[in-house]
Amino acid sequence: MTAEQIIFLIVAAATLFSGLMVVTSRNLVHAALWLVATLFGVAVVFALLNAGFIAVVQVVVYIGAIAILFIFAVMLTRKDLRDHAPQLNKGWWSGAFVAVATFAGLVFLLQGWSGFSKTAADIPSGFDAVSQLGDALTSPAGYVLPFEVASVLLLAAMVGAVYVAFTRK
Amino acid sequence: MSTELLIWLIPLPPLLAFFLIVLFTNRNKALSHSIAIGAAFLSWLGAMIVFVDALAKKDLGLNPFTSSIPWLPTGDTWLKIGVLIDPLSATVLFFVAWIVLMIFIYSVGYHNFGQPAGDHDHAGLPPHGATDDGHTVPSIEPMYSRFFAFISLFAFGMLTLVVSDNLLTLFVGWEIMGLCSYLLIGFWYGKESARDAAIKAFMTTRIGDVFMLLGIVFLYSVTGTLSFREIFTQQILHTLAVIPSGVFGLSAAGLIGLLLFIGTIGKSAQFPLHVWLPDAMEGPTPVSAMIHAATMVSAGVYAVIRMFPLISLDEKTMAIVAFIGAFSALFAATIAVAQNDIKRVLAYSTISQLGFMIAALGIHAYVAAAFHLVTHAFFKALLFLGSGSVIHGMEYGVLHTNKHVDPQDMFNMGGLRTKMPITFWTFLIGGFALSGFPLITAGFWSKDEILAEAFGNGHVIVFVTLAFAAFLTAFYTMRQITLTFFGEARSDAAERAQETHWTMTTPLIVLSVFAVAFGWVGIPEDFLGLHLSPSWFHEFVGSTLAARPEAVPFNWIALVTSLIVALGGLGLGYLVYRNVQTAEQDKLQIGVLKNKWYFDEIYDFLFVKPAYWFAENIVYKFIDQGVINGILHIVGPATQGLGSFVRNYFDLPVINRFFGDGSAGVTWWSGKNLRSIQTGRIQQYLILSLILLFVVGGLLYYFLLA
Amino acid sequence: MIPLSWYLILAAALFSIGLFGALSRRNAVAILLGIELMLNAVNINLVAFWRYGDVTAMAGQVFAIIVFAVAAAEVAVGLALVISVYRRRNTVIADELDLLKW
Amino acid sequence: MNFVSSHILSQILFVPTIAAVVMLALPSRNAQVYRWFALIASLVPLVLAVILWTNFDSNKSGFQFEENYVWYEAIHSSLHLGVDGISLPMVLLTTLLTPLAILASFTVSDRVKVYMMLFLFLETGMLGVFMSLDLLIFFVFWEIGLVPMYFLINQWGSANRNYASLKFMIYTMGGSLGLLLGIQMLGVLFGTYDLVALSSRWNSLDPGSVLLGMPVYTVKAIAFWAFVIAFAIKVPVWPFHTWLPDAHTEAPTGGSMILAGVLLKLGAYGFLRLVLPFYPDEAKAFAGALAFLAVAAIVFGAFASFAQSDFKRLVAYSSVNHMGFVILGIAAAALASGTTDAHIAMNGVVLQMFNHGLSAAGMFFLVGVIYERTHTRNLDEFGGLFPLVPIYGSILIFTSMASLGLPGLNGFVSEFLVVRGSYPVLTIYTAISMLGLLFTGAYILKGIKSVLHGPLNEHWAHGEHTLTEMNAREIFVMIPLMALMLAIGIWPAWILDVINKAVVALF
Amino acid sequence: MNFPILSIITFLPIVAAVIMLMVPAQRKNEVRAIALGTAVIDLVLSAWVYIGYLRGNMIGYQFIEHYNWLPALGISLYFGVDGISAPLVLLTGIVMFTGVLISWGDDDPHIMAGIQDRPREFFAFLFILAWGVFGVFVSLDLFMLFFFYEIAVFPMYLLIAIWGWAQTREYAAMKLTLYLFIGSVVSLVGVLAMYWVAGQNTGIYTFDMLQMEKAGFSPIFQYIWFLPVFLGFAVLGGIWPFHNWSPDGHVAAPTAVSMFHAGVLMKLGAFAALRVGIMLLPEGAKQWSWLIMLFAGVAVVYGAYIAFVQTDMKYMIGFSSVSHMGLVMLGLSTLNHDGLLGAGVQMFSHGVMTALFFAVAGMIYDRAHTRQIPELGGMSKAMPFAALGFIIGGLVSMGMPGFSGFVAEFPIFMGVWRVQWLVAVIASISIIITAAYILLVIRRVFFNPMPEKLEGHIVDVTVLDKVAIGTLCFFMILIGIIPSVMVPMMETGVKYILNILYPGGI
Repeated sequence: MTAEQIIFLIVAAATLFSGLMVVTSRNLVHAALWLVATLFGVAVVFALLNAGFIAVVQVVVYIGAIAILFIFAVMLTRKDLRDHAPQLNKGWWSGAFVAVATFAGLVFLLQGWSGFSKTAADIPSGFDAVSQLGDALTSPAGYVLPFEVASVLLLAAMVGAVYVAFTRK
Repeated sequence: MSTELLIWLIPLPPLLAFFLIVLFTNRNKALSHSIAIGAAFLSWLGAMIVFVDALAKKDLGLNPFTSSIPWLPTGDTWLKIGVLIDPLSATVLFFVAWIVLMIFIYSVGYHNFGQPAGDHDHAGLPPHGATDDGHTVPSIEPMYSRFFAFISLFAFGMLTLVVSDNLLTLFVGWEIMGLCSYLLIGFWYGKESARDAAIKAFMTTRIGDVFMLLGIVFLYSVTGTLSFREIFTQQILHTLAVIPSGVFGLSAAGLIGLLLFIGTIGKSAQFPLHVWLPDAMEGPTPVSAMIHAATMVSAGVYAVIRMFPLISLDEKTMAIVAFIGAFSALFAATIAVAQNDIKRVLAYSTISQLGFMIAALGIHAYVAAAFHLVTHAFFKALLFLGSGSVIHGMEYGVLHTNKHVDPQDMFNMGGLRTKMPITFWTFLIGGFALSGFPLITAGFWSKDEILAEAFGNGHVIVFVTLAFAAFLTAFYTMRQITLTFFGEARSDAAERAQETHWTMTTPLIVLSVFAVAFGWVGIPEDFLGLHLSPSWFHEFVGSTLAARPEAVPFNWIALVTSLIVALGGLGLGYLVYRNVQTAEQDKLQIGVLKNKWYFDEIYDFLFVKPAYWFAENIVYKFIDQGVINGILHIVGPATQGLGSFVRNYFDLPVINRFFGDGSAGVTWWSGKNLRSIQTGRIQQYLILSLILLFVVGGLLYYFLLA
Repeated sequence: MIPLSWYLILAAALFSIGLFGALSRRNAVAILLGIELMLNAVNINLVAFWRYGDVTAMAGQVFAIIVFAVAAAEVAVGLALVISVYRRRNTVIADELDLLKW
Repeated sequence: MNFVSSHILSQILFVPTIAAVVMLALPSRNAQVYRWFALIASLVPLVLAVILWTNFDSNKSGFQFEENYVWYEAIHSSLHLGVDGISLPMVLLTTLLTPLAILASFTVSDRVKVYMMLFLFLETGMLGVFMSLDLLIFFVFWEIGLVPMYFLINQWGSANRNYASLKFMIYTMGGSLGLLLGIQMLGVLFGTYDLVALSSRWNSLDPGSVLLGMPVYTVKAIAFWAFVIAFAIKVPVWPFHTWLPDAHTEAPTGGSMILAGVLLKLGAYGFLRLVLPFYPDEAKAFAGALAFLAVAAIVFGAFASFAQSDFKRLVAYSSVNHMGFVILGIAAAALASGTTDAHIAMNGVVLQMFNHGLSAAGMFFLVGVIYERTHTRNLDEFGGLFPLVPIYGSILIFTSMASLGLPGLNGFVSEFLVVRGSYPVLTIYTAISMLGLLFTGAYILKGIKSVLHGPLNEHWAHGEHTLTEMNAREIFVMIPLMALMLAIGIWPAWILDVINKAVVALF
Repeated sequence: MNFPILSIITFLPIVAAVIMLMVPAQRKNEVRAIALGTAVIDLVLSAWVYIGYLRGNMIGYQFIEHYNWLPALGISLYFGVDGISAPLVLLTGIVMFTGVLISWGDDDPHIMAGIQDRPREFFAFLFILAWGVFGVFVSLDLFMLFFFYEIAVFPMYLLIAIWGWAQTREYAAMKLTLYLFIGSVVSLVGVLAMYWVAGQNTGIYTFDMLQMEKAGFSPIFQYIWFLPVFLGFAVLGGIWPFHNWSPDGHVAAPTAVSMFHAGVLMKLGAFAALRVGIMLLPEGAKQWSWLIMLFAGVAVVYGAYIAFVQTDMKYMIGFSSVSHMGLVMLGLSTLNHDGLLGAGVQMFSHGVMTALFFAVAGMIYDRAHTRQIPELGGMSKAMPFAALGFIIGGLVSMGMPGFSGFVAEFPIFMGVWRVQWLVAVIASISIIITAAYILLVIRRVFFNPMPEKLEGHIVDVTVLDKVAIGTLCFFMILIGIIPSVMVPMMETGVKYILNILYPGGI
């Protein structure tokens, strides 16, 4: 059991716990905050995977933007949270069942896979993941097209969001 | 021109005249009757020439004048038609030609040629007379031309019949005369009685004709020929005699003979088809003369004489013939006694006299029958024309007095002896001839020969019957003469009656000559036992037959009988009716006799009415309209019903509603009931789809990978 | 060293948790939160496969990036929808949003 | 001229149709134009038919002037035309009666164009039946003939025309259904529709063999009756005759002339051309039944006619009566085929067809003449018209006598031959048929009596109803008919010779 | 034949439809002009094809065109006509032309004839329909055939539902569409099955029918699949007992659509049933022909009987169509030369005839606003030309010799005789019933006195209508008098089929 493994286990546990809190906590504000925690945990996991850049992006984009956005939304629709009615719908148990079934199914499938418990090779020396990523994202040989599409998607989403949320007087 | 060609030509002039008058000259009366008489004269001329040639030719009987042409193709052979003049036809042709000519001439006067047109005469009604300077005079017949046209056609028919050498053309002439009698009896078709009489005549004779046609067809189909000379050969006659016909055990010859004879019964008005003849008096008198004396009825007898060799083959048939003849002779005579209409008396006497001839044939008295045929033709024509003359005179009187009495009723006459002498004397001659006044009249010789034959050949019943009939004949003839000419006039019309036009009297005179003289050609060879020259007539006509019949030996009883009946009848008639003034005084007005033994009524009840009823109710109303159309009319509704049944009880409910809309309905219903799982909640959809995914995935995994 | 399996299980668990949230929460916003978790789980997988596969092939990271973008877009639009729905119907309870019902 | 002589039949056949089509294009408001055009157009075939008659060599056996054109080779049917001694008189009759009927219809004033066109089409239909040597073509023309007649009755008929026309059409079509099926069967069996080929092969069938799962004689018997019924309805034979009085009574004058004059002959012609050659054995076997029906037609026809009070109906029923003799003769010929009796009977049959064509057409025309003037056909409403219309009266009597079968006129010759031919083989039937002959006289005289004779019905004498004499046109219609009646009556050989030779060759 | 005439014929209508849809809606006359022009061109071209085939050596398929469409699945645009489809192409051209003429629409307010309401869409849909019909007739590729088949079916729904007779149009349109789609789905399954099995047998997966004919399906396979395939298509042919959509559809549809529907669409079903069912599955056809003959025989008499009692003109015609299509099916079921020949000719003949019927019925309805026969009368005076047309049509439908109906029906009956004479006898009853009701209708509608409430409302038909009627009558009479203008080429097609049916000769 190396230190790395211990760290992973702790982080994973925290992440999962906070994730559970996200879907269970009555108070949405708390749920949003627990989400932040979860995302942070995921960011750490990225880091553990030697994906620094992704981790950073995770922190910046998710925690910095999305989570905050959530909190705003919660605030805006706050009135419903005044009462402490159950936050789970009547069919929650079936949802739970499906979730568990999904987990079980995934694990079952995965453990049947040959490369399930393979270990990582070392990162070659002098390998710069970030620049590689940059190249990949921008070079025509790479993924510039999906990248652009994604950006267009973002733009469309922004416009759409504005339009949808726009209040007609 | 050869005699044969001449024979061909004899019938044609009247036919020509008929067409000429009908098509062109029917407006012009004078022209019409000139054409008609001219035609009749030509035929007469031809006939005389032929007759002379016939006399000149020796053993004419064996090889007569004959020529024929193919007329009808029948399979591989042809049916030939042609002309034949043998002694019999020559003789008949002789009197026919004479009488026809006479009647034609007579008709001119009878139809008041030269008189003014009537004031209110209608075509189809007898002329009513015209007013001429104050008082009424007879007016001319409106359909004058038409009369001559018809009567010419009639003459054509008769001549065709006489000269023809086969049954077919004989039948043609026969039928044409039937038509003409229809047309002429119904000449005054305005009169209901005339119209009915015409139809009655046509239909009654047609009954006979139909049977005759059958006989002809039978004969033709057995022998394959209709020509007399070919039939009357030995072997054909023999075959006919031996072939059984399968009817009443008659031989073929017998049946054919019977059928042909039925035709004669119709034509010659023998019992039981006699009923038409008296009614036929509705026609103009010349027509009566034409029909009853000269032509039509004689045609019937002629046909039988013609077919004698065939008919005489079967004794059964002969018996029937004899019976019919004798019965008719007596039966008609009884009726004639009670008639008051001058023409009707003659009509019945005709039936009776024809009965004599038929009876004669029935007892193989071939020559006698032929002889009586000829003599009777002459004196009966004379009598009819005479009666016509009387009636005409009466009508004249009627018109003058303007008192309407029936000009034909003998009880309105009387004393005409002085008023119309020529008519009287000629009528007297005719009457005596009819009653067989001894020695001088032709009637005596012929009738006497018949009686002699009957007695001589031992046909006692026939003899007695005929004798009695002869007595009655003499009686009613004298009754007629007495009532008409003797005594005092019984009506103003009779007072005013006057002698008729020369066109009418001349024929009377001519005929009266024959009525007397023609008898002399037939005086039996051994009359009264003295050996005179052989009877020319017997020699001549007898030679027609292959086996010339032997003359019956002289016999006093027969002679005496005929003397008694003739003279007795005449005398009795005069004595009884000398003083009779009115019909009431007439003892013989017996209902059953006056009403002709009620035959008209019986036939009407037995045949006529049932025929109408059957035709209308059974055949038309029941069979056609009821049954057949009834069945047909079911079809339409049936189709309709079947169609709508299929549509309403199968197509719409089963196919349309059940299968068509039904399936759709099921779909709709199931959809309606399944919609409840559509909550519209996205999360439930998701859950469901995932579950489904798992299930499907699991299955796939299980079946494919594992 | 940590075997790949750990990451994958972690991701699976996180995904399931998110799924549960998406399926079971009444509040629309909360559903979106669940979806975020699922997205993150995906990202973990992506990066993990990059790391344990050929490192020089950057597909894993690139798609992670794209997922970020998609997530952002999704959140933006989703929240906008929630808000506008809230404006219209004055609720964000998913159960009551059954316009899909026929 | 060479063309004319080589295609004479097809010209006779199609000239009327072509004329009708031309007529369709004829732009004129004036009815007279159409009348005369139609008349002239219908005279052309008559002229050609006369040429045909003169060029016809009666000594040659078999068909002459044959023409053969491709028509429907897929089912081996060709437009095969030809005439022999039996069909020639029929062709002559048709071509003669059509112009007369058209001439008789000059008084039609309603839709003259269509009327005349229908007549011309009708002529083609009828001629086609008589000329065709191909079974299918025969059927084609057979059916085509119905349509114009249907519309003639239905459009120009009198009060009850709808019923009558429908009855006529459906009845005849229903009858020809069997014919159709029979024809199909023959075609299926032998793959040809050529009459000559068919009759030979059909008769050379081995009687033991099996057709359509049935023994041959059964099949033949069925087919025989199918044919017979079709033709019997057309003739019409009792008890299939009830369409005829209705149709005749309602049809316009010209229509009934053609109907009685020619259309009825189609049926009888079918018997001669198809039934006897195809089914000699069956015909012989069933001749008794046929003769029975024939006698029934003769007797009942006469009685029914006698019972009529409608002049036209009376004449119509007389057709039933007269055609009965045709059937009687056919039955006899079937029974005695090959013998002289058969030949004589056949001569009678064909001649009787021709004669009835003349006399019936004449009678119907005369009825039409008086109907046009008085607008009634009820015999009780006439009476004593002779003095008013002497010419009409004479012509009526003449024609009546012809149809009554008076010797010296045409009717007698044929009836004599028929009776002569059938007497030896069908003695009893012939004897009974004499009863019909007797009543023929009865109804004819009844007609004459109540129209011409009797007390004058003053209604027609003066006033606006005054009866007018036949005009020149009407007389002209009658002249050819009467001339032929007389000609045949006095000298039948000119036509009978042709018939006879053909008959001897055929039966 | 390098000039792609068939594809032009086929695709011209759809092109025209698109163009029309671009024209502003209120420019009605321009739209009509375009429609008419297209129709004329198509008519001319199809006539050209017909004559070209007739003039040519008349063997097998002519005017072949072949373009890849989806080679991976062996689907291609493969066009060509044989002796049977060429007349049907011509028929489609004729009906299209006359249909356009009939629905030209007379703006005379009190006639309201033709299509007044949204002619642009109407003609567009009509032409899409025509596109599909042409496609089916010329396709030699099974997939394409099916594709066009569906295309032909779907516009009917809109045409009926929008322009149909207000009272029953929704019902009828839905019913029709469901029937036809269910039918086609059933046959689609069969088609796919054939595709696979043919692929397995031969190794090449293709929809090319000429290939599939040689695929050598096992008898048991044919025995199983023939019935679904044949009946699936035959539903559109109105085969009993799946006929019920058609009378309702006819009644509800607007005139031109009824013409198309009865005139062409039903032939589509029969044609597809022949081409796919019989020609690809000959053994199955032999196995099942008795059933088809039974259905058809029933249909013939049954339709006639029902038509006899209809009081609605269009229903009457509709059921008579059932009866006459029954004759087509009867001919097909005989599987012999005469029967198939007759069926082919009958397809053409009935197409023209029933188109004429519906045209005239529509004209009458437009003027009298009723189709109830008892309420009509005296039309012959008001519209003589239409009356003439209807009468000629009537004569055709009662199989009167001298008209195309006889030329068609006679061989059919002969064919039936060869197989089962009893059916021929029974079926022939329909002829007489047909005659009865046709005559009655003609009399009541055209010659009875006109009801006074119609007096003065009935104006004569327009020139365009007359042209349409004339065209239709022309073909009926032409074929009736000179069968050889059509029969020989039909025969070539029939011979081709017979070779498939009886490779060893009969």
